[in-house]
Amino acid sequence: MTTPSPPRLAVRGLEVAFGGLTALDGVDFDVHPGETVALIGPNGAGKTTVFNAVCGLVKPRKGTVRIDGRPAPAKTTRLLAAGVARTLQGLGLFDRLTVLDNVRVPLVALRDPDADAKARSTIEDLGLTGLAHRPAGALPYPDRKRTALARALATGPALLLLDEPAGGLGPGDIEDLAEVLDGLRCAILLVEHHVDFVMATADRIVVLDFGRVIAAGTPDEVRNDPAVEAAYLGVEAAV
Amino acid sequence: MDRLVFLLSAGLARGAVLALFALSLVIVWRTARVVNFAQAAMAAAAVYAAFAVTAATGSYWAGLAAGLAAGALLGSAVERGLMRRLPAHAPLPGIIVAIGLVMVLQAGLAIAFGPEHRPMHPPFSQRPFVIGGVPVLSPYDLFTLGAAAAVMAGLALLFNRTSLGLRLRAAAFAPETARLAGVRVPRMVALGWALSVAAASLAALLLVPTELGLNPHAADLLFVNAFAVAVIGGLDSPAGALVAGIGTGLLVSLVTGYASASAAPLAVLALMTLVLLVRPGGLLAAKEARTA
Amino acid sequence: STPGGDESVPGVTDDTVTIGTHQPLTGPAAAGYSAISAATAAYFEYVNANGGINGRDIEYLVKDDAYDPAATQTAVRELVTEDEVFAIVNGLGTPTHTSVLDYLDQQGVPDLFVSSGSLTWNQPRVYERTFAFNADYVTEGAALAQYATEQDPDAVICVLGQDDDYGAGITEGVEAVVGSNEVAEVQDYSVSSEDLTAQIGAMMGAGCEVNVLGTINGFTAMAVGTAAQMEWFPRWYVSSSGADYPTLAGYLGEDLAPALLQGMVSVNYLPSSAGGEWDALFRQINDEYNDGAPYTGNTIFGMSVGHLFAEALAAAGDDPTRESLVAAVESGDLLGNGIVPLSYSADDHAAYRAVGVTVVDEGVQDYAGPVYEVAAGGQVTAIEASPVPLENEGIPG
Amino acid sequence: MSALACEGLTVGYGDGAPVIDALHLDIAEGAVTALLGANGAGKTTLLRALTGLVPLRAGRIGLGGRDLTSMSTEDRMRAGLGLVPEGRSTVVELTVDENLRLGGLWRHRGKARKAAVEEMYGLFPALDRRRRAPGHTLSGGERQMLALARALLAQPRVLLLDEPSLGLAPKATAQLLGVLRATAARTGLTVLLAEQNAASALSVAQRGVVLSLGSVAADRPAADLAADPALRHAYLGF
Amino acid sequence: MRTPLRALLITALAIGGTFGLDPFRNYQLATAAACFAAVAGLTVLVGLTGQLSLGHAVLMAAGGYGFACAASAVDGPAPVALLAGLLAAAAVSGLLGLLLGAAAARLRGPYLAGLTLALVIALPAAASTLPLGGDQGVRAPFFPVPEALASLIAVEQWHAWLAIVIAAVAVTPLMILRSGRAGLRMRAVLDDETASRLSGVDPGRVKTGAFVASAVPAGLGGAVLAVATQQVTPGGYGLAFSLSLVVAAVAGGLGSIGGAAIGSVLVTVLPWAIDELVGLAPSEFGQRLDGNLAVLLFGAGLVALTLAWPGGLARLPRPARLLRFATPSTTTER
Ligand SMILES: Nc1ncnc2c1ncn2[C@@H]1O[C@H](COP(=O)(O)OP(=O)(O)OP(=O)(O)O)[C@@H](O)[C@H]1O
Ligand SMILES: Nc1ncnc2c1ncn2[C@@H]1O[C@H](COP(=O)(O)OP(=O)(O)OP(=O)(O)O)[C@@H](O)[C@H]1O
Ligand SMILES: [Mg+2]
Ligand SMILES: [Mg+2]
Repeated sequence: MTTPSPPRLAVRGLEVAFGGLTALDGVDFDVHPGETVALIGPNGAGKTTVFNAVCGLVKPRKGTVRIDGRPAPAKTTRLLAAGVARTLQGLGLFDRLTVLDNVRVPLVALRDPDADAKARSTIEDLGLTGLAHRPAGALPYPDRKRTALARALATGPALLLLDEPAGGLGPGDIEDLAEVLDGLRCAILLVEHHVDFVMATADRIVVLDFGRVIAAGTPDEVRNDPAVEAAYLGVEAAV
Repeated sequence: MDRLVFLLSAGLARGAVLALFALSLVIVWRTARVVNFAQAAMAAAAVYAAFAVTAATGSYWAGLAAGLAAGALLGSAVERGLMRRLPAHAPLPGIIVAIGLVMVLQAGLAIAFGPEHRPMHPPFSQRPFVIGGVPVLSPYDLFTLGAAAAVMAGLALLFNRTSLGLRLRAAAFAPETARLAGVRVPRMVALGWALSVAAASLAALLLVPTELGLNPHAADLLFVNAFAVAVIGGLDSPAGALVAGIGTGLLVSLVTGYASASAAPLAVLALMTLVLLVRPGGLLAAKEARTA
Repeated sequence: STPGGDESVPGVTDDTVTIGTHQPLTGPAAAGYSAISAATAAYFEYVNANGGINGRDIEYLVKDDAYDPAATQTAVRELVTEDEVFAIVNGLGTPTHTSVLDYLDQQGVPDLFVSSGSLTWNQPRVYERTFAFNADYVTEGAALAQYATEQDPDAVICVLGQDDDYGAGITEGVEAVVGSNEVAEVQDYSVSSEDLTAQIGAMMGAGCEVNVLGTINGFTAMAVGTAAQMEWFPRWYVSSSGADYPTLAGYLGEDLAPALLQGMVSVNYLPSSAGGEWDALFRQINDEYNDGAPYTGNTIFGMSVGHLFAEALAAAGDDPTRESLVAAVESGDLLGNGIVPLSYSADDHAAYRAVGVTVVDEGVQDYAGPVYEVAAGGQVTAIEASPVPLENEGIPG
Repeated sequence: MSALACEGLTVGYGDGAPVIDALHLDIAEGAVTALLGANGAGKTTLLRALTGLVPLRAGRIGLGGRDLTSMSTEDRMRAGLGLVPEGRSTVVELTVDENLRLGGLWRHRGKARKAAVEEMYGLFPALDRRRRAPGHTLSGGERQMLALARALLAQPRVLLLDEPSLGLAPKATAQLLGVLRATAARTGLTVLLAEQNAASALSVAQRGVVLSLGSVAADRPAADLAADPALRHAYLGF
Repeated sequence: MRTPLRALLITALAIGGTFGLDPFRNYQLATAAACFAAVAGLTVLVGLTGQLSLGHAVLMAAGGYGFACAASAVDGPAPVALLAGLLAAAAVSGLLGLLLGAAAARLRGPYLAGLTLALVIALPAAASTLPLGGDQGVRAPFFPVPEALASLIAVEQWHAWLAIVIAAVAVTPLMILRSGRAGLRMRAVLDDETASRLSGVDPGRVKTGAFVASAVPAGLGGAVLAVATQQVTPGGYGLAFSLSLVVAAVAGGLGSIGGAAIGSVLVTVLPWAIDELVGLAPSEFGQRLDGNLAVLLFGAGLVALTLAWPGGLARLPRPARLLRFATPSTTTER
């Protein structure tokens, strides 16, 4: 038997508070190499805050975040070098830069000598080549979403944090997205409200409510969990 | 000890005027998201109006009213005629227009009224009360403090407690959302400018009788110091303007008295650097926005 | 024929002489000083209307520098290279004029009658063509201190000065007379901050009895006014650059000025006595050629400078050259219009080394005391006044 | 009777080709109408043009018989139009409570305004917990709710919603649509609901309008639309 | 590689151009070149990182003082003194830029503007506190025309040459920097700081670096002024001058080096030209118009120009680009 490699991402006892508000209250979960884990929950449950804590954008009150067994870097700017890339819930694109330049930024930041070539091949993979020299801010929404994804993928991260990647996309674009994610080999932590997409994409699902994990398991286990149904899916989950 | 008391009381009166002018900058920042570099020239123009009316009627109070009205008018006219025509979201063209406006106003005033200083007489005695042998505040200083305090309290109430204040703030922060809530944004922005320049004019009106006299540059230094004060206090914070204004007034008075007049700008710079190093958004800054 | 033989002289034609100056016409300093060049120009118009000097009209080009040394550089270079002026006359301000001193020297342009009391202008070995006009600040400070100690040997003497060479010069002069330990309190102010409360409070606290001021007019008024508000009425001894009664009365208000300025001591060297013949002439020129602008010490100053230049030009000969102009000033033959003799010579480019004491009495400022000559080391001796009489209606030639 | 009528609307950006081209549309009163179309079809552009945030190149807009065409945005709002724009349109510098008061400002006064605001807290308990929180601390979904509550406070006659379900959890989406349907039924509110998620929109709407190439490609009862496989395939992707 | 070549070509052209100018115009050209170096630094700073500095005059002054002190201290031949002066100018202004940049990295728009404004106001006080000669300032050595050229050109033209070359040396690296990877980082930080950090770009370091990169050309510009005028005084670097640098950067078109050139010529030559024109008109209006009318007209022109072309003159040929950025996209956030 091989020794088990450490989880790509290990979150233990994470607590985050903003003034009087406890946004995360003892969150534990792992993401293993090659695995896609979805983080779901009602609005304000603390999903984005988990991302922020992993990225060093908020300081946890308690708990640890480990990446490949080592503590996550305290500085957000070091994260990329540690193999972690993230997309933002708002697009967070460099609107005035071209699509190509958007994708070049993280490569340049890592002092990659092949920044240009890698950026070009990444945007080609995502079908953005024709738009390479257009300012990202002026593109149609699905292309902007794709650009954001391309920027996160450009450096070949080992762990990808995606915050609502399907939000605002039409059915066709969501299918494309699922296909792209399917072809990736890195570990993915995914926040998403599009239930069908989540169920189809995730290997495991962690459900947050009021900053606590209320359920975790395979899509089927979670879907039929009454607590999840009450807190998240609601009675009209069918629509 | 006497000297300290004396310097402190002198600094207090100056600080009040400084705070009031800084407040005017805070208002225009809160309602239009710009720093008005023409504030000093506009205030000086309003004081000329006050001067003319006082000269014609012999009444300080008529002049005061005219000055405030002129300031308000000038403020809304500049907003409607110039600032509104500039693209939103880009602060620099507004700054350049303001710099051009300063040249036009100050040269215009110098042409119309000459470069001389015109003495303006205060409505109350400037003879200080002497307490325990130490001259402290004069009746005019008390008037200045009272007027500044009243205006600041009034504006604080307006902004934080009334629905007009809510509309003013919303129009400044998020014009589009405000319009969708039925707020008449252009009117609010013009009103903000009017309020701001009127407050600045009041500050200049209070200041000029204690200085050499009215001239096109009468409020220049006041603006520079008040900008520093507004930054130290936090540009969004009327209370910050008050605290930082009084603090800076005292500091300048003490440094001038104990060290030298020429050290005062260095002291202000040092204070500002210190405050901004600890609190980059000023003393009473709003909480940093969440970034993701 | 071209004047001066084959070589044409810059700024000189058969019927004109073009000269230039730099003055603060705009900006904060304009308030004090923009009247000077207007008065000079009015005097030249008067001369031109009466046939000019040696048949030449004087053209006076006034460039605005807003008291900004960078602007002075541009203005003076334009005057020299574009307008090709014959000389620079009465450039105003120490920091401003310092910035063009070397340039004018390199270009060989006569730099006459600088409008500032800095000692910088009197370096005949270094700046051969630069001449001062004001009595220097050290001289004034020494004379004021001398008069003060003569009036009351035990008086507590203090100084309030501008935070530049003006204040420093006055302080130096005072200290030369009374000793540096004898000055009870030295305060300074910066022109950018119009508030003297702290300084006056400190002087009051130090028990000052005689306040020697190295202040410009506005700050003299402010010092006197601030002290009066504190019910403090010390004796005021003010340098000529900040003691012009009409100007001070403008700041303080005609109603209060006579009382507040009663007894104010100053020094002067120009014919400022009301009712004198120069005074009558200058008032007439001011009415006729200067739109009846307010008649102040600045008017007298500006016209006196004009007169002195006219005199120098006349003395420079029928075909004036830059050399002959400088030689005319250095000759020591110029009379000027002061109440004391001019001290120009080849070794001395200072204008006035003696000053007369003036006192304000019931709203009238006039010579009322001794005339002092101050040597380079600060020794003060009393001399006789020797006013220059008005001749030929004030037109040299 | 039609609540909102558009005649020959033409809208574009800069001097580019029109995004909305000579569009005619009548929205029936008291109903929920779904506005559908692919990404970039011009849904957002149409809604912003109706509110005056994007200028018209041509055409007229009528609201219950009143001509809105030359009115300013704020006057259109006061005439009874409401918009929950795309993206989380809250005033992030103001608190939740202030944002809500702003919404009811010109419609209600004094006590009535307070009561109306409280009613919204009842509808959106997630906001109730965060009354004093500055807008910028809210999560994406919380902001979306705040924007909707603010629009409802003005009690518009016609409410335009631009992808309100974006970023909302399924349960919250369901609740939101429930609130809309109930309000429409109770007060006669007319709703024009632009949605990317056609299936869920059609499930609450009485009518569906499909935008394509700048004009109306279909305008039918919702059930018909949802049932027409050709249309679904061509425009709705489900 | 193309940027240096282009710079070389433009420099050669400019030097050739000095033969067509009289001494006064050459002097104006030298001051415009000094401004150009500073404005180029400023325009890159504001245009690429959005940091508004009102204090670039102080950075110029720092360079000027550094140049004057070092060049006078060196007791060697003129080229050595000149070089030492320039190095000192770059070092002093770069150091000040580093300090300012470190503070600026933490500050948002108007706060940085306030800090730099206070710095400008404090300059005269600093000049009299430090051994820098107070109001009278310090003298910079005079660099006469070299023997070989003495019969060919006047000193103003020689100074114009020096000015052009120094400005070119100051600005060319800025252009290379701007179009390279550093420029990309700067523009990324300007667009979205959080996204930059997630992409591994440290906004603080980028902003500090940009400040230094912008301070050095400004300091060299100050050195140019010291060469042309042989004098460094605090009065010459006051608020009005500092604001005119901002005016030049914005009126020329933010972020554009060509715009910086246009803007510098605008602020150095236009006030003078207006004054000249006004001087031609009969002055029947009395002395109050003197100087003031020119200021008034320049101010009015500035207002009119900004209202007509808020994006600056360099953007004129491409109005379409301007419009795209001016209208906020409807689809910025989801
Ligand atoms: N910087 C902050 N300051 C104050 N409160 C915050 C801050 N960041 C998050 N919160 C609060 O913490 C809670 C969790 O926020 P978070 O953004 O993590 O929610 P979320 O699960 O991502 O929700 P959504 O699905 O709506 O995006 C919310 O109530 C939010 O208002
Ligand atoms: N500010 C703008 N400037 C230029 N073009 C724009 C602007 N906003 C939108 N467009 C263009 O107009 C077209 C319609 O966009 P719109 O946002 O209205 O579509 P939509 O139907 O709302 O799409 P989505 O479903 O993505 O929200 C698109 O091609 C878009 O690129
Ligand atoms: Mg979230
Ligand atoms: Mg849309």
